[in-house]
Amino acid sequence: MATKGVRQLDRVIIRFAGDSGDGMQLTGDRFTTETASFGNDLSTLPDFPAEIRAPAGTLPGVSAFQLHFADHDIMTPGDRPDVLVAMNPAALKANLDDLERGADIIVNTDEFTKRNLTKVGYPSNPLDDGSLEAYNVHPIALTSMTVEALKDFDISKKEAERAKNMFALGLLSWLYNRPTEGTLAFLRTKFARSPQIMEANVTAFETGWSFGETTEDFSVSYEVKPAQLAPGRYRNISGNLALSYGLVAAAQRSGLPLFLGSYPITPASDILHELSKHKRFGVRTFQAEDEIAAVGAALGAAYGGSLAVTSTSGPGLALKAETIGLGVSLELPLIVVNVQRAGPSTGMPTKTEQADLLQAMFGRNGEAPVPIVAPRSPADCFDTALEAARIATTFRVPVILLSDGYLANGSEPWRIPEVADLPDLHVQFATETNAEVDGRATFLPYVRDSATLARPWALPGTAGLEHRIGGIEKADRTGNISYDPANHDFMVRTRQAKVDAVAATIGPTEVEDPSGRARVLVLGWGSTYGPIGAACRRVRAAGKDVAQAHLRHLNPFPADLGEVLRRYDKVLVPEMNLGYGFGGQLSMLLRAKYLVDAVGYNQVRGMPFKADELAAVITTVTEDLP
Amino acid sequence: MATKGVRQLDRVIIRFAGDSGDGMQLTGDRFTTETASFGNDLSTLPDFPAEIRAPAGTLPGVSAFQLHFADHDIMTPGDRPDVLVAMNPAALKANLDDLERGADIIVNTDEFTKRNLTKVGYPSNPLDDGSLEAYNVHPIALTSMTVEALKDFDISKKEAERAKNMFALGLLSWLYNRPTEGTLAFLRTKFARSPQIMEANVTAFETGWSFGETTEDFSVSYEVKPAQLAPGRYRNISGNLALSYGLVAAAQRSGLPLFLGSYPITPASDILHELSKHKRFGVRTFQAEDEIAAVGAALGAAYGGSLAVTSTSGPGLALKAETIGLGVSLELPLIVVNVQRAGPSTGMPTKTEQADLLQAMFGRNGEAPVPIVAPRSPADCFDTALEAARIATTFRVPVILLSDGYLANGSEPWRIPEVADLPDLHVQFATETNAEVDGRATFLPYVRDSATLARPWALPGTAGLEHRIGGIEKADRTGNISYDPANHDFMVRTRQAKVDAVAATIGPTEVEDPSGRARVLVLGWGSTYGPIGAACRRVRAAGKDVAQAHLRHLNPFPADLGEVLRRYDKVLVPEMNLGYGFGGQLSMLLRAKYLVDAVGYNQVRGMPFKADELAAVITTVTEDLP
Amino acid sequence: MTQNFPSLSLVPKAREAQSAKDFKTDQEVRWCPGCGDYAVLAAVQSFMPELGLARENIVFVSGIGCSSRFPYYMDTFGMHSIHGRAPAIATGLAASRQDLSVWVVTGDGDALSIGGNHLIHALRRNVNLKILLFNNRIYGLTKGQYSPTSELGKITKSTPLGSLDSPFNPVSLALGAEASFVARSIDSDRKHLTAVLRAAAAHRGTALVEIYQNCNIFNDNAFEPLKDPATRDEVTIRLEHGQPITWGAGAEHGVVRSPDSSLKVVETADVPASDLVVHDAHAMDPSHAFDLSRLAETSLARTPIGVFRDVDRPVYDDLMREQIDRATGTQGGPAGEDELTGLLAGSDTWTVR
Amino acid sequence: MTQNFPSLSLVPKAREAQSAKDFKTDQEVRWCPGCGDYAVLAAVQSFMPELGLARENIVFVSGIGCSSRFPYYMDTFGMHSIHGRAPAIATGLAASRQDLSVWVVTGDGDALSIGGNHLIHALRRNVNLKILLFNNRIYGLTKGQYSPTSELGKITKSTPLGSLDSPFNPVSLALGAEASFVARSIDSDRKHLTAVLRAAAAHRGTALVEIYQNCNIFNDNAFEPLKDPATRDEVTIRLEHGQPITWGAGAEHGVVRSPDSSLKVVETADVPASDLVVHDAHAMDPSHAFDLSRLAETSLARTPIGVFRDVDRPVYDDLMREQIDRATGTQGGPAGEDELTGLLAGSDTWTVR
Ligand SMILES: Cc1ncc(C[n+]2csc(CCOP(=O)(O)OP(=O)(O)O)c2C)c(N)n1
Ligand SMILES: Cc1ncc(C[n+]2csc(CCOP(=O)(O)OP(=O)(O)O)c2C)c(N)n1
Ligand code: SF4
Ligand code: SF4
Ligand SMILES: [Mg+2]
Ligand SMILES: [Mg+2]
Repeated sequence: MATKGVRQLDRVIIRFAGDSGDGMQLTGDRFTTETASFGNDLSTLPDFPAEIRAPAGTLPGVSAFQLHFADHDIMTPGDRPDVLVAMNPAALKANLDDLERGADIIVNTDEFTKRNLTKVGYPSNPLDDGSLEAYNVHPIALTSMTVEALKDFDISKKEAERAKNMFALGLLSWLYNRPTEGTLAFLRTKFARSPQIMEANVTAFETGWSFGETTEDFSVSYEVKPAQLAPGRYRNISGNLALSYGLVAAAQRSGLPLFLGSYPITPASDILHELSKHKRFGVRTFQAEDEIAAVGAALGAAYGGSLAVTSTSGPGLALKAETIGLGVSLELPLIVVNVQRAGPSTGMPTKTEQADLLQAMFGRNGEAPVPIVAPRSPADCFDTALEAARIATTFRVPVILLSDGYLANGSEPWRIPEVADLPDLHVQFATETNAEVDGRATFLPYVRDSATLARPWALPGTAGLEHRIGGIEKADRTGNISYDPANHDFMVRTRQAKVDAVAATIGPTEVEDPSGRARVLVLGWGSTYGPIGAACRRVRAAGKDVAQAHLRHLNPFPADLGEVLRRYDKVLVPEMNLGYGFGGQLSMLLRAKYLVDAVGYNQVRGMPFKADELAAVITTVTEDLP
Repeated sequence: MATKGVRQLDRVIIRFAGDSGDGMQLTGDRFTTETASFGNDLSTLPDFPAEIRAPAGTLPGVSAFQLHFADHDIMTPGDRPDVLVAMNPAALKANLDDLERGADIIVNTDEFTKRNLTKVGYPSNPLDDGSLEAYNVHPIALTSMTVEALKDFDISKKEAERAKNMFALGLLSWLYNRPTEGTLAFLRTKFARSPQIMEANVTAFETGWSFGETTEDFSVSYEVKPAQLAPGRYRNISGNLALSYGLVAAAQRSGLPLFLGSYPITPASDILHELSKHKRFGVRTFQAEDEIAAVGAALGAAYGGSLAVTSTSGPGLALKAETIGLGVSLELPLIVVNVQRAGPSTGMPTKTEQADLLQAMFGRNGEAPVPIVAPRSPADCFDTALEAARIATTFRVPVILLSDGYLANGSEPWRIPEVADLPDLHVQFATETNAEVDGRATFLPYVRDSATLARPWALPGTAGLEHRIGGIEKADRTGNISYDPANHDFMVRTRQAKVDAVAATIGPTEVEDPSGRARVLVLGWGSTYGPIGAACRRVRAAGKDVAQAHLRHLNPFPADLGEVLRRYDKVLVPEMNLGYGFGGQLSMLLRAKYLVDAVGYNQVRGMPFKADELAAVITTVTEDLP
Repeated sequence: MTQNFPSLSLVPKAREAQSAKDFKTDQEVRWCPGCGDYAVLAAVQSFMPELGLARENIVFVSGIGCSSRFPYYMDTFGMHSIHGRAPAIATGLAASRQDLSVWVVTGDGDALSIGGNHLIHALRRNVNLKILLFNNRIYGLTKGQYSPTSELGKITKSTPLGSLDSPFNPVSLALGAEASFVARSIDSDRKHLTAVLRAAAAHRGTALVEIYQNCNIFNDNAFEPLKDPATRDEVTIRLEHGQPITWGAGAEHGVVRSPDSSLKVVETADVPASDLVVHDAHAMDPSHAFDLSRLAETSLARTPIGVFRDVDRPVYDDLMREQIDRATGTQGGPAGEDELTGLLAGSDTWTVR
Repeated sequence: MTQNFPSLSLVPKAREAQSAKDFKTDQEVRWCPGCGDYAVLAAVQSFMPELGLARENIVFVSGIGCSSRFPYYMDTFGMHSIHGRAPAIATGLAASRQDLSVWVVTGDGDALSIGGNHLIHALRRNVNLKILLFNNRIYGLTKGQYSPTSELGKITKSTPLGSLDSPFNPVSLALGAEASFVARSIDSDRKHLTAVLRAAAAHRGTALVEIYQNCNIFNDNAFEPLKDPATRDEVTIRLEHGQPITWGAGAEHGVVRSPDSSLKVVETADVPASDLVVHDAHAMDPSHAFDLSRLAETSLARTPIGVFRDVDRPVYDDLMREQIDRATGTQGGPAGEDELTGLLAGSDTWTVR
């Protein structure tokens, strides 16, 4: 068959949407992998309901996967899809509002039955009633064409129908000239145990590809050239995977065995799943009876000398509060990974939010300060995990790492680091007595390192270092129980001072201000990095000046942060939280600490910010300056 | 016997100190009751170790009770005792530093044995070595005199010795001309089951009294006239008792049955103990298996229409976080009493602190705002409980009440209110459908009152109002599960707006500024009211101007607070917490909210501030003004 | 249709006859097609009218999990709470409201993992709750991790090399926790399930009903031996009070007591009928029920279903009410304003004029 | 003096002979004079040398309560953690450190109230832990509220009219939770307690030892019938594996099995010796041990002590280690830097030049 013409594009945003049972996440994943291996820059946004399979054909049952890919460096999964693949009327209805006029819509006409239309409240068929006029609609009988293509296979009709996502993937792969070997190899492995199903899927995929070449509906196909990223070897990676790898790497770089205590919870469970595979690396994973036991076991392992981690989401962090407080009092290293989701309470488990910052800061009884770090992008989860491990082991303190649902499931290209280039995290365990008491060499568990204020990490099994620690207030140096007023005051101050001392080990705030003339600083943390960055680019492209800085360290802040903030006439802090009436959770901390009139831009919609929207906000702030 | 001369005093501070087993708390309690019934104003401070009976004669085993009483209105248990009763060397050593030179020290010489002195590290006997020269020491063989007095009783030596605290009480009662009938009646009831012991105690008490009259060591006795408090009927009351009574009263004034779900924890347990006595008032108390079950059961009872309460201390509040978040999402009334103690972790369970404010504000996943109130004095716990009940039932929201260890166990005179004068707290349950859906009258659980934003409280058992609620995000009005982005944003904002709406129902900030010329405002919350007030009096007495305001409502703040703060050149916020490096927990909220440079004065010593110390700080701040 | 349940005598009766339809809400049921939860929902909805209770006096409280969505589908009062805490919440409700029929819906993870403590304490207290434990031996909602009832060596997302911990036997655990009523049934056996629900409703105190439930997405066919017509008679032991314990198509298997007290499986033909153990659900000593619970094999090679234990013992909320009634009854009704005045004043007062 | 404990073969041995004194710390013991905790502490300190373990490889982990102060008095490694969580913390420690002997000290409130879930899950998993549960049937540290082992109707600070909930029988609960080792002893019987500690130490997996402990301040003489020379022989049933279960000064009481499987108390003189139930601590089926647990009366009119059950079943930490050894062993030691590089890269990479 003659290949059609190829048109060049610099970027495309595609959204796959269908029923929970339609395999949209898989389709999106595969398309992403193809795109990654082609060398585009990319960013993804899976978006699915909390139900495993919500009722077929309903709005709550729609599962979607969005992918933004480009020939240049991009920062977000995109605001508005250029192409929507809608597997049924519900998928069309749920996503239409996000499309710009002129967007392409590929619909599976087979599902546009009277019954399905009624289910989602379409009074008439939008494919016929002219309501989609503004769009470029490609009506395709995806299901029946798939079934037709598979009619010679010895599989049930249901099984044949299920392959329609591969037909769609084949079509899209053709449309954007994606490499296909990876997907074919993937299908062969995935369905290795049922060769009929495997062949059916391969055939569906290939039929979809051929359909693209043949049909008149698509007159050209598109190409998006590989992106000129920094040289190196790349892979596509999601946040939860990057975080898991970061922990494995931290274990190896520290020489400590990795121990994960966890209780499944969306969207953190994949960290447990991933780490449970890595027994080759000596990783121990413990699925506990609840979150309290999970963090308890991790603390026990930390006491025993493991690089101890517990992973959870908001409700689980609440449950772990008391034990994290014990960790603060015991001064043991512990990494607490909190993959934030929309709250309060059960909230919207599969949707993202950044509303646990203040919980992480203050959600424990008494004054129990812990360092807090947050990754800015899926791949950055790797580095942030290493940083959390560094702080925890150096300062002997629980560290909270705040990821979120978007980072967890979203993905982007990652330049694979050289292991030897990763930070050296080796720790020094106590091996000797460190004091003399009544003329006898003795080990005192609360004698501190003068720089870090860390106390010794003395492992059970070290002869001569037998000692007892506990959650009751303890005397300085000896660690014995003490109710002495002055000692308590001193210990509370010391634990705070130790956390504050982390600031001396982190770099200054990095501000991006290409023109050097910006009067407005946009400051963020966590997963808003992409949208804020993209928005700033747009604002600058429109000829305005704006500076951007993004915090990895939320507690303590970089030492120079106050000074940086004061350099600007206005500080804008976009956050996916409301901040309890204080204008945002980070805003609140900044205002309290630096008395800077930081202004929040706040949304809790369970979805990342749209770059466009942020650009508009930034523009307004810039223009409103006196 | 001829009565000695009587000298008038305007105020006295006495501290009883002894071994945990010496009955110092009882002795203090009795002396307080005598003093109360005499009509003095008073304020008490019990201070005891976490161990039930720490080893005899050791410093950690010292248990103390301080009482300040006066012929005028006083605000604190006093900084430095005028009289120390020291039952053993440990009690002397542990308390000596708190005495002003010239203070009276009554010591039990029988306990100043070589062995006991060594136990606490006295190289020589302080009673002999001149080290107490600066004080007025009264060495009395309390134990042997008691044993001697009881030699004819058919009780063991140990039992006789145990009565020495009554000997001491008798002596002190003589010294300050306290009425004794109450104590005698008390002893008769307490030991009703063992008449020998009862008589022994009565005899010891009377012998102590007579000893005072006889001994040459005391040449005069003292009198502190009754205080001219506001007219009314008074009783002495501790914070936990007042709080319990406040809850019983709130139940009666609201017409709701009271339900307490609790798990014992120091210093909150007495609320459970007290309420468990009041079955006559229909009070149900449920000792749960843990704090999570305790708050869960309370929430269940709230759903069923009870005035539901859970009581705990810091570590328990941490455990309740997730369930409180559910309460926020369900929008049900719930009172969470947190009697703060020194933390973090187990901390110092019997010592006071104010370090759970930020935990109360932010210690839950997602944005889960709750109103917060705090009593300022033991008696004020009564009113604050009523206020918590008012807010919870009016706004259908969990309310956190922050008491602390000092308020819980400290006591003061309380003007007994007329029940009819207490606020009317009657609530309106939903009884009818409130919407029309598809032409059918329907009950929608999340339709709101336009003023309070409260949703209807529709009790199981109300026909036609069947509905389902849950912790997943819910659609406005219907309460059905909803993952709609705009709805979530709306609901998060609405829950915050509802809490903010409480501000419209509370009075303006009350500022005490007698001269009207103050440039410094001292702002506090909770149990620091007494020391701050006393300090301000001293500062004013020294001719300086200072204003004082004290917050009962920590969330939301009174609507005029920002304006009030801005009226002053300096705002000083003394708190018994450090504020995580933000200058104090309340300070932090004020700074963030109002961008006012509130300055903290912070201590975490497990003890209330001393008025003297605060006065010095305030004076310095006043003098440092430009 | 409606029966008399003395255990529910404090709960108001329905004014009109009810049908299953009356218990259905307008909410779309959001379980996977084919999920066993549908069958249980249908069974409960059809059973409810039998109770003859005012619908508004029935409350379903659940935790979190697929099964815990249950309350949204019951047109009664309902609360979908948080993970593991439903027994605690329901305890507060039941202990403060004698006029309600309170049901708890929970899963194997919800009830036995995070909620284990609340469950055993509810059983110990014997609060008036009916607890339906949907056991699919997997975490459904979080997409397939092993649960405390998964078999040892189970390969799941979180245990790619197989799980390391032996499961609970929920019936044994409940009996160890002093449960006064414990039963087991199967999602697919509507008749049996209904009979068990009936017995649970008739029990005053906490009733735990374990329901084997198929999760066709993450643990499909977990209970197939009990469902497959080819095997089910061979492996299912239907316990009936007062009847000898036998099973098999021709009742050819039975149990006798071996000297070490455990039960020995025999062929009924080989032993005198009088040797066969007769089921006594009302035995005060839980030993018998416990022995029966141990007949179950995790592999389902043998599984007793039905009511293991059903005995009367003091009920927490009844005792609580009695204490209050006694306190308030002695002086004619609960204390009023005067008595409150007295309470506030206490015994040591003084007056300032 | 030191014995051979194959269960502890992975724990390094002491280099020198030890005595009880070696296990005492310099900390003042802060229990009330007369508290039963002193006796247990002394028994444990004198027993420890028998294990012959390097002191630094022994860890005591406790929760919160009077009893939980225990670790401060043992000159080993130790952690006084938070209320109820010691089994969870100890699980993480034991599962990550095969070379340690890990002991948990807990109270009836700590283990059975707030910590109930961790306890039953530790038992189910069979982690290598020795759990000493000091049961004084009261909350000591918080000054005397009733606990989950207090008898029904108990009058305490929080239950002035009597408690409303029937207690747990900790042995029954543990058996219902699949415990592989359960025993009971008494603070005052040093010899018996030591024997039970020895058996617990010899057990691989979780061992639960319930120790009746007198709280002379808030629940004095709670176990007096078992201690008073006038009554103790009459009410204490000393279980010994392989021996007929008899008690009384002249072994005049015994038990036979009644047809409903519960145990019937008889006079030994009245029945043939062969009818007397013989104790089998190693029976795989827990029914026998459960039956014995039910012989206990809350009133202490009859109380079995000793080892109820002691069987081998898979040990969580052993299995975990095996999985890791298998994974790392196949390719000679755990994965190194190269393999990490491979992991990070995965299978789909591309290169930008
Ligand atoms: C505090 C908390 N931890 C974890 C979760 C995540 N979570 C939701 S349901 C569930 C387990 C579900 O298993 P099960 O109770 O067996 O119910 P099923 O879905 O199988 O019916 C978990 C771990 C949560 N919602 N809350
Ligand atoms: C989270 C938490 N809740 C409650 C407490 C208070 N508390 C301390 S010990 C204890 C119970 C002690 O009883 P038990 O475990 O039987 O130990 P005992 O003192 O009797 O030895 C309680 C409720 C606490 N320390 N932490
Ligand atoms: S995941 Fe399993 S349990 Fe959950 S709804 Fe689907 S089939 Fe049912
Ligand atoms: S209160 Fe009881 S258990 Fe606690 S130390 Fe005193 S006697 Fe022992
Ligand atoms: Mg399940
Ligand atoms: Mg106890």
